Amino acid sequence: MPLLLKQIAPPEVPLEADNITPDRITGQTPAGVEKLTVMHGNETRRIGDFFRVTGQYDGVINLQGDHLGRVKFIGARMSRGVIRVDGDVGEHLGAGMSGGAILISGNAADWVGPEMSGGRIEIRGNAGHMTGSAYRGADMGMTGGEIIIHGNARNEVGNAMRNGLIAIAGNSGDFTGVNMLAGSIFVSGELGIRTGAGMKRGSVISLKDAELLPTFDYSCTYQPGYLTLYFRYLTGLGLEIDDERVRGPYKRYCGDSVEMNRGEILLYSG
Amino acid sequence: MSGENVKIVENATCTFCGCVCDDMVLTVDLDQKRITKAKNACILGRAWYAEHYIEEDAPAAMIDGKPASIDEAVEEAAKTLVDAKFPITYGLSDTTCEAQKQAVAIADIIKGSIDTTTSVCHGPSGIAFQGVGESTMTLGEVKNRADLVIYWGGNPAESHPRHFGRYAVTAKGMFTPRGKKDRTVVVVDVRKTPSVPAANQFIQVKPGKDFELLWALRALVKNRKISPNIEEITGVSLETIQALVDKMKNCRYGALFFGMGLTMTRGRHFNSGALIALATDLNEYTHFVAKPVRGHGNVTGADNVMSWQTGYPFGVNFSRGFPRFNPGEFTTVDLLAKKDVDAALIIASDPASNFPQAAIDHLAGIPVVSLDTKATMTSKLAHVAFRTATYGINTAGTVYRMDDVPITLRKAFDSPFPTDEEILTAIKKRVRALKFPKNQAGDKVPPGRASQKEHWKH
Amino acid sequence: MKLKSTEIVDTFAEAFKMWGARVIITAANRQWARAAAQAMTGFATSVIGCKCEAGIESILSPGQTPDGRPGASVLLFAMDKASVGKRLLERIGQCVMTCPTTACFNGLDGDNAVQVGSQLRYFGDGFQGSKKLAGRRYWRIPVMDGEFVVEESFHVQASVGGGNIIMLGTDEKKTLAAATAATRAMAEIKEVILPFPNGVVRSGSKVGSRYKTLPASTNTAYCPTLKAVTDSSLPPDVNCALEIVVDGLTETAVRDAMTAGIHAAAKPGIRQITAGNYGGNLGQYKINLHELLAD
Amino acid sequence: MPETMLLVPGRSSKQGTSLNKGKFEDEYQEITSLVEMNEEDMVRLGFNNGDKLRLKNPVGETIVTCKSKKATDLPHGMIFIAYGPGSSRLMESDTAGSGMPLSKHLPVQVEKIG
Amino acid sequence: MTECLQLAGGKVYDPANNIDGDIKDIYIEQGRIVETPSATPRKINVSGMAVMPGGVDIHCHIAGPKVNLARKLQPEDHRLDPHPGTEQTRSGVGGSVPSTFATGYRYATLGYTTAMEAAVSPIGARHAIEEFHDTPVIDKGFYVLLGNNIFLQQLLREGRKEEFRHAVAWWINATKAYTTKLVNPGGDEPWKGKKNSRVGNIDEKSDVIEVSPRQVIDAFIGAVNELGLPHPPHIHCNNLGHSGNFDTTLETMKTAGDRRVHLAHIQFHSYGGEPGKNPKSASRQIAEYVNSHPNITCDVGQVMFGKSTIMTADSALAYTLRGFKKAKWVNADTECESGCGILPFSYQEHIYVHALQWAIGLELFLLSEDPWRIVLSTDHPNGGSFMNYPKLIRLLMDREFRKEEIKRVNQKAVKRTLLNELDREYTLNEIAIITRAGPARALGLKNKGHMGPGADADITIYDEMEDKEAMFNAPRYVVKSGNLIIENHEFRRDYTGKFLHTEPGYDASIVDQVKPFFENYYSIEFDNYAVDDSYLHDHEVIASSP
Repeated sequence: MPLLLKQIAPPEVPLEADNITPDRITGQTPAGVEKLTVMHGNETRRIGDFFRVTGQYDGVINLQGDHLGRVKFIGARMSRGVIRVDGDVGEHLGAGMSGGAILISGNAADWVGPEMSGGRIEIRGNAGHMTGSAYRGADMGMTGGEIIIHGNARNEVGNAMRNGLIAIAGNSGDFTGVNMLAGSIFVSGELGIRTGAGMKRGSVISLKDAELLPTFDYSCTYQPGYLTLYFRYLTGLGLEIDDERVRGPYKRYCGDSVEMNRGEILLYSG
Repeated sequence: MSGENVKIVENATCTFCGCVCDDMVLTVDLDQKRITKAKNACILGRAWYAEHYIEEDAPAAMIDGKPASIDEAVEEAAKTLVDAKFPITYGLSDTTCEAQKQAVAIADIIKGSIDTTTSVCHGPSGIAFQGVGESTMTLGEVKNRADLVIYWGGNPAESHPRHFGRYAVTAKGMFTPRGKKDRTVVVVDVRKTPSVPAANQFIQVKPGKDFELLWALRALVKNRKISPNIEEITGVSLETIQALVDKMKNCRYGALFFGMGLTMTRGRHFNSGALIALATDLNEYTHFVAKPVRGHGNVTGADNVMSWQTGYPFGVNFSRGFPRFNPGEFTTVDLLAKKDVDAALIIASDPASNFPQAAIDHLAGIPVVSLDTKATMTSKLAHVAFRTATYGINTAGTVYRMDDVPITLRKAFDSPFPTDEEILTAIKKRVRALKFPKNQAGDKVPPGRASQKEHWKH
Repeated sequence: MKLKSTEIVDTFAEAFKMWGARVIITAANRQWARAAAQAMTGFATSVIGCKCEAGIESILSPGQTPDGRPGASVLLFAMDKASVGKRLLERIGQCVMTCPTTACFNGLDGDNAVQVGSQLRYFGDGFQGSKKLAGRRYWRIPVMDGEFVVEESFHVQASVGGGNIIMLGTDEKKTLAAATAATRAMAEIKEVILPFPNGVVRSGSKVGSRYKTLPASTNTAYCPTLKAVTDSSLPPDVNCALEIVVDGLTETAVRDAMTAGIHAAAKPGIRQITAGNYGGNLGQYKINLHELLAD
Repeated sequence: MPETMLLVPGRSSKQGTSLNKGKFEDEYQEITSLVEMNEEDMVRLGFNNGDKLRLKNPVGETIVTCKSKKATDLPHGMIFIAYGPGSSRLMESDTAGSGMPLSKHLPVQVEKIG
Repeated sequence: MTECLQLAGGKVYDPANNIDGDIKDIYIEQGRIVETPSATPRKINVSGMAVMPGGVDIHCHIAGPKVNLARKLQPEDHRLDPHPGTEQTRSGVGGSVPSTFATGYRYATLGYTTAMEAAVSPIGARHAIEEFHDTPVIDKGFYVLLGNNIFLQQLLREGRKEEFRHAVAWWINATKAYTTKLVNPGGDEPWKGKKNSRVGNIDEKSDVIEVSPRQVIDAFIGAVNELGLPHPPHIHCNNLGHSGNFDTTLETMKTAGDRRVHLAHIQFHSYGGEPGKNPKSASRQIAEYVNSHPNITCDVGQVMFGKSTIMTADSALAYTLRGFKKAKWVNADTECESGCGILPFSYQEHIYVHALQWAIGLELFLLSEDPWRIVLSTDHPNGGSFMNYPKLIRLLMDREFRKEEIKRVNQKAVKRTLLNELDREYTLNEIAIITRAGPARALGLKNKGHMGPGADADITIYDEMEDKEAMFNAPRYVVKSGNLIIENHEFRRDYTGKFLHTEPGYDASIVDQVKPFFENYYSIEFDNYAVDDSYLHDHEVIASSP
């Protein structure tokens, strides 16, 4: 039986709920969980002021409610267990998480999994800007783990990403993979502009054609061996990828030439 | 009688734009309380001074549109702010550093957010700075040394009219004794602005392709390849780009100035970042600097005060009892448009007239405290509205020029209205008293450098 | 005891502890996968002379490989972990990376791993890159037909080498036929390989030699031509003996393979099926033939 | 069919000087609702100086007055307006994690009214 | 609101008054230490605790334009180290470049009550003073950067020594500085004007200014000593960080002859080896020269492993360092005066050069014979944050701890130093000298660094502990100017602290010389340049004695 947090009152201002993680609630009774603090704007409040907590933690926390889109930092720094959210979520979902899984049935706001190092986040709906990215000023974003977005993501997906996997079934915004250091980003839908700007290493794989920066140079059209591994893996996670795209071929562009020039953008060219 | 009681103020500082020219010679008619002449001022500065008059009969404070005493209004403002769970303080570019310091203190005490007009001006350049740094300079270095000056995405002829003459184009300096003759000036823009005639070369880039052009320049500076269809992408031919690269690499001291053509268009901070990175790259070959051409008088001061007090230049939130920074989350347009905030303190700015409509709509629905020298759209919708003295004309204080050089203001004549610093200091004292009723001995830090202490009880 | 007309000698095969790895080779089609696998397992009959023993475990269909392409599974054994690593590096580098369209994956789980891709990557001259997926790292090395994908580390596990059966027949033809039947049956068993040509070895050996420099020499007791001059183990009407050596990832697999081999080899014309041992003093495993048939 | 053009709001000296006079004065209102357009575009679209145009995008709309600009000074398809309430109506509030709403290069539909 | 206090029964370490751990009561009244108070004091029992004067940091970077740029540059560093406010104190952020409030409070929590910002360009003086106003608890002042001032160099070229001295004094008055600072003297012109080149040796004349670094150094040492400033020129020698630079350092010291001079962060200037190759330790040569020349004081600029921020007026150096990682980098040129370079940095145990730098700093401490002339510093935040001081103190006081730490670093580097042979352990009295009494004396601050009657009541009281890092990390009491700021480890009140500056005399007619230069080459008006008295909050002029 999972631990169920049912939203009973909409927050008046954004709620910061970094205590809602398996790490914090392990060993707590529902009443104990209700006593954990949350920040409601500048007020220190309790989880119980906004959620009714029932059930028993068996590895899964389930959040339900219509106003979860105003709840930030769900699953921040979590290292294990599962958080399942029926609804939307606010900013900083799974920020800095190192393990476990987060499943969101609705949409997520900006900063999904910033600077995460492990675990998996799966969003059935759309994600905002800065998915899997670095916070401002930092030179390293996501360093491991997986983010799967079934809808669209917006700008700066994987900004300064150092490792891990991001897969977007829908479109991604501008500057996908900007300043990437390594890792893989798959986009099934349309890419925005300036993909991979400043990337040092890493791969952005697009299942559609796209317009690229003048500093990405075409190398060849081929079928990169490792892609199939990823496609199999992603299919296993419920993403649909048609056979032609699994077979390829792909155009390989190397860049960014203003940087190390060791990154690649692969565009499907079947 | 007008003309009898005249005062001359020398070396006064114009705070209209970020040039912060401090060589004004103001002729002040003390009877009329008007500045009748502003020698050395540009067209904007002349208007700034000429249009400055005191609306004697305007109330210094209003609560819900009705005149109130300053004490009542301070009390009401303090209550409004202390009651809020997520108050935002915004504006601050058109006021002194002394007032800005008080505003940050208030935000700290009430655990709110604080943001300045930087966020909708060169905020993206600030983000870029945090990512790539910047090779930069004070404006006197450009005047003394620069033999190549490039303006990108800005129109100083209209926004900063004395930038050319005083600092960067015709200015004569140590190694540029002949002024314009000793330097090459290039303007890059999407349209032929009134700044173009001042330049030796105009490069017209396709709208929205600044980043691509800057990126191509960076690649060529590093002797890397770029796509052959660069002209098709950017509207600028490869020959032109290569020639500019050669010019940049071979100059003695190059300067890149950039405007909101970069920060306000798609790409935002990456556009600024590309330009800054280009200047950085060029230091491999010669000395090169870059600088955003910043706007309102003391917006740079706001950045500086915020940075030293909180560690961050704008978009700061104190709700957890310490400063946090995150543009897009704690910046004002976002906080308003996402309906996150429940009260606002707006200082010397008019978001109700120039923000996106969604943000204006939320502002209209929450209690607002405003401080401004004139009636604005924001003061009209404010719950508590203060009318304050104009900085640099009716107040002393400190402002920072766009290149971080601090300059002292000289007051030309008195205003019947209190200064921003005075009102904010009073609000700070009241919010502290309301927030920490048991700790009234707490304020051991003297109030900010008192720039003006007289007359605020009228 | 007798199995059909063949006598199963009451003896045991003496097997050794070895370390083994499984390498999954995939390619654009089955021919290229097999070519790489064959090359990789060539000259790998005996640790004595080849430093490792290797063979093709099975041919894999697209559904059975990590990247969904046709493939082959190769097992490679050596006496210690480090040697397995060295041999994999040499053989994957020389036989798989060189072969068009191939990719190369680790086929085992476990706690012990040797580094392969992370060493081979230097062939990429700085242009190599890696991908980490589900906890495993794959190196991508640019080559002339695209890129060679090879997994960073390969697991090795304690294994069993030197399982064997020896068929003693009345003539060469019948003995060869029995050996062939036995190898076919044994190839069906998972987790084992038969390292010798077509699975069969004729030059069985004994420990030691009259020449000081040689550690082993021909197994005189089973050479029919020496019956008259040595203390022979061959019955009078036996004129040909052949051995099948089997290496496996587990003892069970080796036993299963031997059992299958004995059953298939017990044919008319095969007088005895026996096994090689060294008196039980050298190997860690003693696989008794009668026990195999009793199970 | 309304024409889609690229709106570039920016500063101008006149906007700056009129700002000093006051935002509720006619001059500021007038200057911030004046749109400059390439003269050849105007001919093509049948606009005259002083025509009232509606600028519209998914965010909102505003009514402006049209003024011609030499074809060499303003590219085809681009229109310029001084910052002000008019340009605010057309600005989206999303800032893409930057704090800055896109304030220049706004694609807008342009049509004559009246 | 100062209190009348009796600090009763503590072990007093007051080396300036030859008190070394004696049990003694200290009385405080009106912000000063008194023999006997006139009122009944509040008695605080500090028996079993160590009572010391408040710490004095002679060289750090805590305020002004470059510091603020470095702050703005690193949100990622601040984010991980918030500094919450209390009802008494303002909030802020830490990291290697903390916000002003956090800077003041954190110095106080280490028992430091005075800190000197070591490099402010004249045009940025107003900015530094504004930041000081928001830097609580500690007293503070700054050294003004004049070593690359073009006007002053022109006077030197023309041999106008007298006017040079007046102009230096004018600049100190105009900026409200404490003394002069030279950074890479003569090095700005090659950097800014000659495509980022640098000075080789100190006798090389600039082809633009036609003056050599040695001439600049000599002139400043002369002028400042003649002006009688409480602290001599504070010199950051040329060639900082470059292999083989110890020669430049020796030449700089020789230029002083027997005149007073302070060498900043000498650790960074004690490298042997070939230029462009890996450095070696030359700490013995440097320490020997310093030991035998009582006119010289220095601070060490110890490197501590972990995050730091390179922040220096030596722009060329910052650019060189930038070359390693190509990460974010700031260069900021200041017209006619100076410039600066900034880059986030991290010292790592396993890196040869970093370990060598760490070891050289410790060697210098351990080889120095006169603790009064060597001051503890990390050149905050260049060698590491001042928050590392307690650990550094333990490294000096605890041989066993030091040995364990030595094992953790690059051994190739350690082998090239004497570190393993140096068994010296600093005593508490010596620590009191290198962190308080010595720097106060070097600064000419007669009322600081000791606890004799009349001294400023800046006092720190530590629980005596075996682990000296723990001890110096958490004073139980901190008294600043008679105010009990920290009591039982908790902040009890806020306090602004004083601004310290000097007002050397000069001939006012020098203004007629400076002004035309200004009008030609500066971008602000001469009359708006000098910092007026309205910027002074609680301040103290430290007398000059020409």
